[in-house]
Amino acid sequence: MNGFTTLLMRDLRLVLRRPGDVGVVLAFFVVATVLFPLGIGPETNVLARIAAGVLWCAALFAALLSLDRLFAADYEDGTLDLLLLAPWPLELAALAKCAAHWIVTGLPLSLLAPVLGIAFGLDGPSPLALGVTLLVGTPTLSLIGGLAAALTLGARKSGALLALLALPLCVPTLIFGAGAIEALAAGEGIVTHVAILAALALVALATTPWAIAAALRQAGE
Amino acid sequence: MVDLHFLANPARFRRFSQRVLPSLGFATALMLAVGFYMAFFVAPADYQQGDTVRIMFLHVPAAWLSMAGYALLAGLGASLLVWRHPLAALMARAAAPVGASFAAVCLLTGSLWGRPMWGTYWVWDARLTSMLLLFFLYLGHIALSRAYDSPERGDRASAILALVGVINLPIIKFSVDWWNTLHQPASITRLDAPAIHNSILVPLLWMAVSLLMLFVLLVLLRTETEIDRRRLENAEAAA
Amino acid sequence: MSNHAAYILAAYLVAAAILGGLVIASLGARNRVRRELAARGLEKRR
Amino acid sequence: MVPPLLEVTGLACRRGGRLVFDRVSFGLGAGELLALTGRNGSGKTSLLRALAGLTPPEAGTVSWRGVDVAKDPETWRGRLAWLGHLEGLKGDLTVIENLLIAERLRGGEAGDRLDGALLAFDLNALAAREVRTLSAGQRRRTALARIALSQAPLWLLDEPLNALDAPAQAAFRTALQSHLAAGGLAIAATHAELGVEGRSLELGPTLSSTSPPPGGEEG
Repeated sequence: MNGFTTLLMRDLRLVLRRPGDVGVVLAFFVVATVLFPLGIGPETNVLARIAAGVLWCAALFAALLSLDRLFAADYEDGTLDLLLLAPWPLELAALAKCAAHWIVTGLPLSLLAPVLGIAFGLDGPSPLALGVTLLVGTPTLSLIGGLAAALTLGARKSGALLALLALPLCVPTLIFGAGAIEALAAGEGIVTHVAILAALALVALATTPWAIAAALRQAGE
Repeated sequence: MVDLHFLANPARFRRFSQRVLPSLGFATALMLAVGFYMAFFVAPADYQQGDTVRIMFLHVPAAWLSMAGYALLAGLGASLLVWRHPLAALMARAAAPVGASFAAVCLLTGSLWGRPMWGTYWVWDARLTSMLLLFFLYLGHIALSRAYDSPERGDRASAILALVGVINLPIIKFSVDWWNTLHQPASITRLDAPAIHNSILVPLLWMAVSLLMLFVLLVLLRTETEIDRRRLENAEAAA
Repeated sequence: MSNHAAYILAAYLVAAAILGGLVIASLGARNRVRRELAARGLEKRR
Repeated sequence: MVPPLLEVTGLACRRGGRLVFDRVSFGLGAGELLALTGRNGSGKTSLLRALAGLTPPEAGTVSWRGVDVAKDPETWRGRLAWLGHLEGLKGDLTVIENLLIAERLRGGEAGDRLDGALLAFDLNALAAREVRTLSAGQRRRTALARIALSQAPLWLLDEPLNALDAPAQAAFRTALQSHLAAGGLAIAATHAELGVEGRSLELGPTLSSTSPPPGGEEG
């Protein structure tokens, strides 16, 4: 078993030891989403109009909420030093950490969102399309959020700072993710949007691991 | 081409900036005074925008400078991370609030232009929205560079952020444009550099140069302060 | 300058306040740091 | 004369504008132990971190068999076993899981050596316990078992005796001696006597004002 898989499996095993942490994130996602009908009113046509945007924003916040601890736990117990000193590229370690984060947040959020979409009055292929856009888009959030988490490692007030750093960088993903559902409602396909989301994910995949590794190295100095 | 490489040394930079700052300050003030005169009394009213075109003389150069400022941050970030230039970190720390201020000027003047032209202070215009996101990127840079007990860590973290940010800026711009064309009826007057006529272009470029001088002045002044502040911190650490 | 003069003036005043304020704050910070350096005998007066 | 396996020349390290140590040079051959001593803040931990490549040094080089380790940091990291003042253990994982995962992260496979390492540090009874339920000394023993398991030629240890009781200290000495006897090297920052034959290097206060900090006056 190589270092990447070891680290990925270790992080997943750590989550399994405390499943409540993931539960809290998913519960936040549901509760935050449910607040919108209460605040805006229950008219189905209004809710269906805003559903994609609301669910995407809530997914973004839920992902960021859980990113705070992504590297902080390793930083505090000294296992980050072991990753820094592992005889394989730190970029792969960064990728493994973000992949683990996506599996325990992005993936369940993508599965949960269509159900909430139905509650918001989305019908036809829209709930499924919403799930697909989240599935393609959330890896980008995990990578960008992972970078923000690495940059704020050991900083004062890291939680709020993390959100300030990550949110502007997540805007393109948000625009095309939520835009896909509107395009669908307007009678266009979602293929273009999903393709652009995938391209954004590839750009993040090609750039963030290096930036995360650089940030972790300087945090270890 | 003047070789500016000698400025990479903080102490030499400090002597250089102390020498040029007074004359640069005087020249900037003069340029701005002439620029204001041109903007108010020389430039004619635009046939479409009326007198509000005079706001463009501030708004457009501020937009240019805030974008150039972020590119500067990225360049300084690269020179810190790759060549470990000690001055780059200090100059980035000095330049970020300047760039953010120009972005704020751009946003506020844009909003004051929008009230008479669009009938509202804020429209989710593609350019304004991109500028708002650029402003947030600046805020993140400033907050990150000051978030650590050790200033060196803040320097390097914000350098990485600036590099990632500069890669993402075109992507953000592209996606905001896309989003804007989907959501906005295209019939409104664009918040844009006006139809270029010399009577408008000359004051616009004049103001751009004046504000560029102000930008340089502020960065030099603040870099000098950062050099002194770092010396002070080092003296305390050594004591 | 007849129409919308208030908005134009406001735009210039806002810009002057932000940029002027930044200049004043920067000068103040420089002088403060210089004074502290001088108090520690680190500033060489020319 | 054969050059020493590990050679450190003119190493200097700066933290927060202050030189923590300067012009540190030594060589270390197979089977040798170097104890780093000195007051708090004299730079023992910083020296270990600079040797490991965690902190880029201000000046100087570290070479292994005559080759600068900065040229191939991954291979160099593979030669190291690291014990910081943080143990590097996951509280939610058991002792065994921690040891197995740490070894795999180093690119190795513990295999049969696991039993030996557990036995050496008397961890058999604790093997299935989650690390967060252990005492400070028990955690330190787990971390030392991780080092003993690693088969790395160079051990870098920061205060290895911390929180260890007398039997555990004895176990550490035995492990260290057999590592050295097998031709391994070890560098340990320590306040206490290690109780193993070796050389020592005392780090003292440096003249922090002799060279200019970044942002300094000299050109």
